[in-house]
Amino acid sequence: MANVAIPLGSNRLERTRSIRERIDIPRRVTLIAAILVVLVVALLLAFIGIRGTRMFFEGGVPLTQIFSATWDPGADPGQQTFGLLPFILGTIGVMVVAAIIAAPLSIGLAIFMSEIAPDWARNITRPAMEVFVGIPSVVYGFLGANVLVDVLRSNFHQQFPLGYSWFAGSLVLSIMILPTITSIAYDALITVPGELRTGSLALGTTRWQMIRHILLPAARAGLMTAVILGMLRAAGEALAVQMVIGNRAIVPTGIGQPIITLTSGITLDMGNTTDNQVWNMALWTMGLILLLMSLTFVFLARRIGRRGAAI
Amino acid sequence: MNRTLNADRIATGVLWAIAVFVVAILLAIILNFVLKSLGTLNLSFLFGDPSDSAVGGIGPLFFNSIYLLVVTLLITVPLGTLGGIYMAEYAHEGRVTNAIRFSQELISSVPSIVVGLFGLALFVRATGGYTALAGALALAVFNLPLMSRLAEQAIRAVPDDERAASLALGATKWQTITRVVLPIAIPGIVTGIILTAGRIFGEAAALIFTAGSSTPTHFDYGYFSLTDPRSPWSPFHTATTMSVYIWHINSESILPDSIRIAVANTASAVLIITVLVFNLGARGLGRALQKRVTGA
Amino acid sequence: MHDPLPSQTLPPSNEDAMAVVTEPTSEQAQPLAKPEVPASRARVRVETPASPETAKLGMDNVDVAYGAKVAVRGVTLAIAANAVTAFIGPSGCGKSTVLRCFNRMNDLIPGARVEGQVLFNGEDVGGRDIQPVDVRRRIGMVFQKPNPFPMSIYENVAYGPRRHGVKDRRRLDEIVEGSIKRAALWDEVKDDFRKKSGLALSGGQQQRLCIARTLATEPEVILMDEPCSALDPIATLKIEALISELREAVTIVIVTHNMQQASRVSDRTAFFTLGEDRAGRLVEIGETLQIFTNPREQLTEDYVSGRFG
Amino acid sequence: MHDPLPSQTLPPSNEDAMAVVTEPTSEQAQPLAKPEVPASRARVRVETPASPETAKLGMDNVDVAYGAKVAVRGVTLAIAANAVTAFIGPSGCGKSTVLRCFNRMNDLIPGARVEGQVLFNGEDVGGRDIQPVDVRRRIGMVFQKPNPFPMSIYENVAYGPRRHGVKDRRRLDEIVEGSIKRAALWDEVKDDFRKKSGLALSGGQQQRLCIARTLATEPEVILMDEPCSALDPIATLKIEALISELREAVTIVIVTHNMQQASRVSDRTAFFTLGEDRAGRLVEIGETLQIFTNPREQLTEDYVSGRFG
Amino acid sequence: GTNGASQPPSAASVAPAMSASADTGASASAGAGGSTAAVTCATGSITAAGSTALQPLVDKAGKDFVAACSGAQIQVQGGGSGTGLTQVSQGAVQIGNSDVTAESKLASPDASALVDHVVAKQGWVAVVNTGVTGVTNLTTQQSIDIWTGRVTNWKDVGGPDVPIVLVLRPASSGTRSVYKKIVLGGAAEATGQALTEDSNGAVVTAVKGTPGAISVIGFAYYQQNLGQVTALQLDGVDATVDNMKAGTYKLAADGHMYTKGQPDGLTKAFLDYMLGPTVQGTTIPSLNYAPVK
Ligand SMILES: Nc1ncnc2c1ncn2[C@@H]1O[C@H](COP(=O)(O)OP(=O)(O)OP(=O)(O)O)[C@@H](O)[C@H]1O
Ligand SMILES: Nc1ncnc2c1ncn2[C@@H]1O[C@H](COP(=O)(O)OP(=O)(O)OP(=O)(O)O)[C@@H](O)[C@H]1O
Ligand SMILES: [Mg+2]
Ligand SMILES: [Mg+2]
Repeated sequence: MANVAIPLGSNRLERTRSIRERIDIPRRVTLIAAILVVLVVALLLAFIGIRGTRMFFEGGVPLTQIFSATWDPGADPGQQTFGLLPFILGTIGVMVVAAIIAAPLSIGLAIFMSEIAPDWARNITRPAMEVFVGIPSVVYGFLGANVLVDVLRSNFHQQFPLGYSWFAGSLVLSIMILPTITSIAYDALITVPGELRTGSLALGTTRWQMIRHILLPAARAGLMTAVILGMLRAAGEALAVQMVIGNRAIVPTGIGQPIITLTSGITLDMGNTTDNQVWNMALWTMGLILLLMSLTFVFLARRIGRRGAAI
Repeated sequence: MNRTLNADRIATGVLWAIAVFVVAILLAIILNFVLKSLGTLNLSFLFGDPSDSAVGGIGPLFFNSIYLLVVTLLITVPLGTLGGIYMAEYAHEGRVTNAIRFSQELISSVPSIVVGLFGLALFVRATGGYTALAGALALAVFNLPLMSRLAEQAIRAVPDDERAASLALGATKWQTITRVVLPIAIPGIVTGIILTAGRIFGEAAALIFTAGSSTPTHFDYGYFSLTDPRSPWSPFHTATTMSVYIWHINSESILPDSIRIAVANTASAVLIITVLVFNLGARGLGRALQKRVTGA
Repeated sequence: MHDPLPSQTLPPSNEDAMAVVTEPTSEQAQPLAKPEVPASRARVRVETPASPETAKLGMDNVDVAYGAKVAVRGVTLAIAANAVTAFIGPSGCGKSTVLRCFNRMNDLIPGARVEGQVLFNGEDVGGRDIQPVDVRRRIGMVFQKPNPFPMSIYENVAYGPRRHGVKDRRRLDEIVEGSIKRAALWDEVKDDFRKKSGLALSGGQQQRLCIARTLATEPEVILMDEPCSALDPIATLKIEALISELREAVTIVIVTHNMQQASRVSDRTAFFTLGEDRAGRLVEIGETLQIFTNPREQLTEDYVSGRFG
Repeated sequence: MHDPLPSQTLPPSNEDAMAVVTEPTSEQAQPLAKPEVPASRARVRVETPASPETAKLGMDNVDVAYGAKVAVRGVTLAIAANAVTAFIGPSGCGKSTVLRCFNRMNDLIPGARVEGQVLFNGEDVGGRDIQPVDVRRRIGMVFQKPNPFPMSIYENVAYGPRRHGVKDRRRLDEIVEGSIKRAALWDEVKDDFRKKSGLALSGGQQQRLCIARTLATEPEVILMDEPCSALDPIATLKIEALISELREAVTIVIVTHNMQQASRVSDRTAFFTLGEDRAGRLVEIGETLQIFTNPREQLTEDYVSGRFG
Repeated sequence: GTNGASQPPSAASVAPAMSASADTGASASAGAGGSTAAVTCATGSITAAGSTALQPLVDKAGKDFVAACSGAQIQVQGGGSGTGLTQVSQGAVQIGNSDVTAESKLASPDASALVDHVVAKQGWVAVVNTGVTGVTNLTTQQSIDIWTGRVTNWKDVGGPDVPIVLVLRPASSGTRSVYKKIVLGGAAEATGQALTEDSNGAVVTAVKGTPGAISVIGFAYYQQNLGQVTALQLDGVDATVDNMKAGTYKLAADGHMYTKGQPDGLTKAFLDYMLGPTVQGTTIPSLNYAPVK
């Protein structure tokens, strides 16, 4: 068994023989699996891209009209107007306010989990986040419609005369995106090298000083990405919001009033219209706009993410 | 000195408060449903047939939820794992990798209603109606990127010296992946799978237009067929899930108000509890597998 | 279990020496000038502290455990003021662990438990009412891997003082410039230390920046955990020279894998090893010269003569 | 840039030695028995390879860069067959990097580029069509941190052979038992090596398990990167003894921080350092005794006498 | 009622054929969900999708039919009238349920390819929050004033001093278009002050909770939410099935089940059953729809 040294130059190294070895099959197989996602997305983009532009080509609606503030697709042919401004602004509004509510909580929670929580606490918070994600949006929706709306209307009647409102939507959303932001922010925080923490603490700074002056700056990019991706999730949420914002197709002016979003616009009318109606095409245009918003946000997130990595 | 110490104490307090607050919200939500469903939540509700006059049960819907979950995972786990392997072991930074990552992030932000309509146009036609398969495909659209992300993370978490050790012994890359890396990564992957199950369970918007939104009658589990839509085991049977059912009865059912609310609350409770169970189960299982893998 | 006390070296010959060297700085001034001559350095006599209580730093029968694993056991030692003490020993014998006890950095490691007394100027740093923050400000630490903050050199050095409430711009400038000078980094960075990022420096410069950063908080003690093990020869020599300079003003404890380094820079040396129970223990501590020439313990002999490790 | 060739040591006195020691095993048999006597070991004469081409392993003007950073420059050396060659030098000078070139482990590091010829039995292992898999099977590697697989001891050792197509149970049993014996681990694990997990062993045992695992693929060369730096004294001695045993059959290259270890276990020693350009370079390679007693280069002198590093 | 006028010629021609089959249907009979019904069985699997207002009826009938005919499988999906019409004209489902005529939603070629089967009459009722006391009836004119936003407080129509909150269904929904046509005479609702809710369920929740809220829901849903909300008369006529049958209660419309071309097989059998005595005589009244014969 003991193999005595081979005389120099003897039994030469194996060379690549078959093509099979040269074309690395596992690599290609796994690549295909990975690419699949891209194909699905491409398909989705094409599908929605085509449907979403029919309004202009087949429906003959001028592109500029989507920036009009009046949404009146039900009027007799001729007088219809397909102004999507209320939906676009509504979506942005709901998602921004949701982020403003959720971001501090989520990031605080992320800091807690990464810097402060003892193991037992972490063993509670992390599953909690996952359960949050697991709760169906319908459930959030009905909680919102049956509980939150009433609470707002009866306790803050001045601000929320109807309960159904922009704020209600944002509040429901903020709970739904809380786990998203938290987990991404948490990942961003724990990737900050431990040496920086110890470096600061060894200088006699308090933990909070370390967090404020070292940790947060170092993780800034990651945290911003987290918030952006959270907003993204918010923009795409349909059922829950639709049940609490009142769906009033007006340009939002106050968080106390009912407004409408792209997603609820789609859910409200999609089922009742047929796909040769310009009305229906307009709904697909909403879908397309939503997708374009997602695209820009993902771009943004990746930009910031990359700059962060550069630091 | 003291100022900074106080600042530290206050900040710590605030952060604790936030954590407690958030967990409290969750508990409140869970309790709300559990308490409201105390009267109705029992086995006959869980496994019984729905009724259009009384509380009845959610048996077929529960079955459908599980069924869809399984079918979806059958599609996404193999593909996702393979994709994850590529991203973790083969991918170099570059256009392809970027495109993949980009797509993954984009999909998870596409409104599910849009995916539902996408499914209505593609899968429903392809599978001949509102079918479990159509629903599963729609769900797969969401779940696939999530799955490969999870697999990738689990695989990346495997320490490099395990790979180095295997490769240094003259094992090929693929051997290293299948014989060393995957076995070590599996606990992580399994945990991930079960955690995503929660999302699949909760999805409604995408299913209303794909798997259907009708209240099924009695399921004849004894009748097994993979092609006949009448068999609950067939991927071609219409599969209204629990979350869709919750949506349905709350919006269009003509159940008496009291019953409607009771059913909705109880079904929600069941959903949330299931997700909870999945979660704890996932952790337990993960730990157990971890033990078996490391053997120590 | 091994009884630590015999390893505590208190030769009577040194008792009187204490009186002689009350002002160590003066006597040790010139040898410091040329630290590259190790021989002369190691021979300098420093007070051997009578007991952990009277020493600058001390440990009385300290055990440290990480969760279930006992890392070090029954360590009792006394660190002389204004002297350089080297910790040597094979990897995993607990040198860093012991070092981290002095400024309570072990608090940061979940599951780490320290038992027994750790003393600083005779005070128990582990005491209930003691603020770790305060301990760490007065006992600075330099790590194996240089870890400057991702900010300008100036901000790196100003970081500590700022956190401790120094606001006045001029005062800060003084501290920063002074610290960078003491860390022998001034000439290399004086032109652009306000803009240049600390990460843009070479490894050796980064390490000196970290020392400057520590000096800026005016610590009485500096703990160094293998400060040179990631540096090239020239950088190493610079740091060693620096250490000998600082010795005048601060007490230094340095962990090193390199016995020649220990003999070059340190006045006293502590040798640790792994016991049969796989827990680290102190074998002996004494004048560096004595440890390297006629150690009490055979183990020490074996180690310094490179029989293992 | 520094020209590597002068640092290549080819004393004429050794040319003829090649003829003398064609069958090294016989001559070196008994000294191996008691490796704890370093003197005798280091004095054994081994063939000094005439050139990288004729040596077991060789490098001809090799540069390695990680992305933009050049890690080592212009390394030219020849490793003698059936001998132990030690790589010494300060941290970061490229010892591991050079080592990883021989079995193409640098392929695994993204952005790592190797230029120049790396030779194994006179063949360029970097050749386009060469299969790294085969190179690595025949040039084994043992790492600083023991890294057994999370499987039973048996499976750990059987892993390599299985991958190379050994199916027959009996054959596997032979290989496993033989390898564990050669790694001097048998007595400690023979009772439960089929069930017991490799992770359940102590550090030293784990390291020997890794060696056994490597032996199971019958490599011609074993590369060891600081195999003892994480081990306690006793474990270290065991490994060193083992190395000297294996020397009979395989060519060994060992990276070590511990110069005494180098002098104890190695026949020949290569000294690396960091150049002014912050890239590692080979200063000189030669008989261990000569390197430690009268090195050609002042740098080597300084290093082995512990002036830096 | 309103249907005769809007009947496409194709549908008119089918009607007798259906009644005929309905009679012969009496031959084969089986017990279904307690009520014994006459069913002409056929085997296979069909899907009926569309109107959520019709869904409860078709769903119930479908279940009874399947219970009687073991070889049959009938899936009844919601999704809205539009979805139903689209799906059926694309051939994706066999039956498209709709609250409105195909012509109102589909382009003429698609529409004329569909065969209309009017299976029931469905009624809607204006409901208000229970806090709106003293108002029991709204005239058509009052309704117009309220819905168009000319009257914004209940006191102007004899109620308490509470602002009126309009709760609308989506503009595309059958409910809203029927109400707009029959009661509002085409006048546009004051959407700027209204809430819009997606479904009968959501509407009930909103009206129940919002003081001064008013909306319109299907009879069936009202019956299930007695006491939750207050029903109003329309021009002094109670919202009852009888009044709707008698034609005195005008807020009603046909429930359509469309097939692509003439139905056959299970589809035909099921449509026959829908128009047969069991459904028309028992099922429909029990679910608060009005039979068409
Ligand atoms: N953070 C930690 N958690 C758990 N165990 C630890 C930790 N740090 C050190 N240990 C263990 O404590 C023992 C002593 O470690 P320590 O790092 O103090 O030794 P050391 O002498 O500094 O080693 P080295 O010379 O390699 O730095 C080792 O067995 C190590 O595994
Ligand atoms: N994977 C890597 N990526 C980038 N740079 C690397 C990598 N590995 C090593 N280097 C760099 O290459 C140089 C040589 O590293 P190497 O580990 O070979 O030195 P070494 O002599 O083995 O050091 P040590 O004695 O600490 O192990 C160092 O500057 C190091 O920073
Ligand atoms: Mg250490
Ligand atoms: Mg190395």
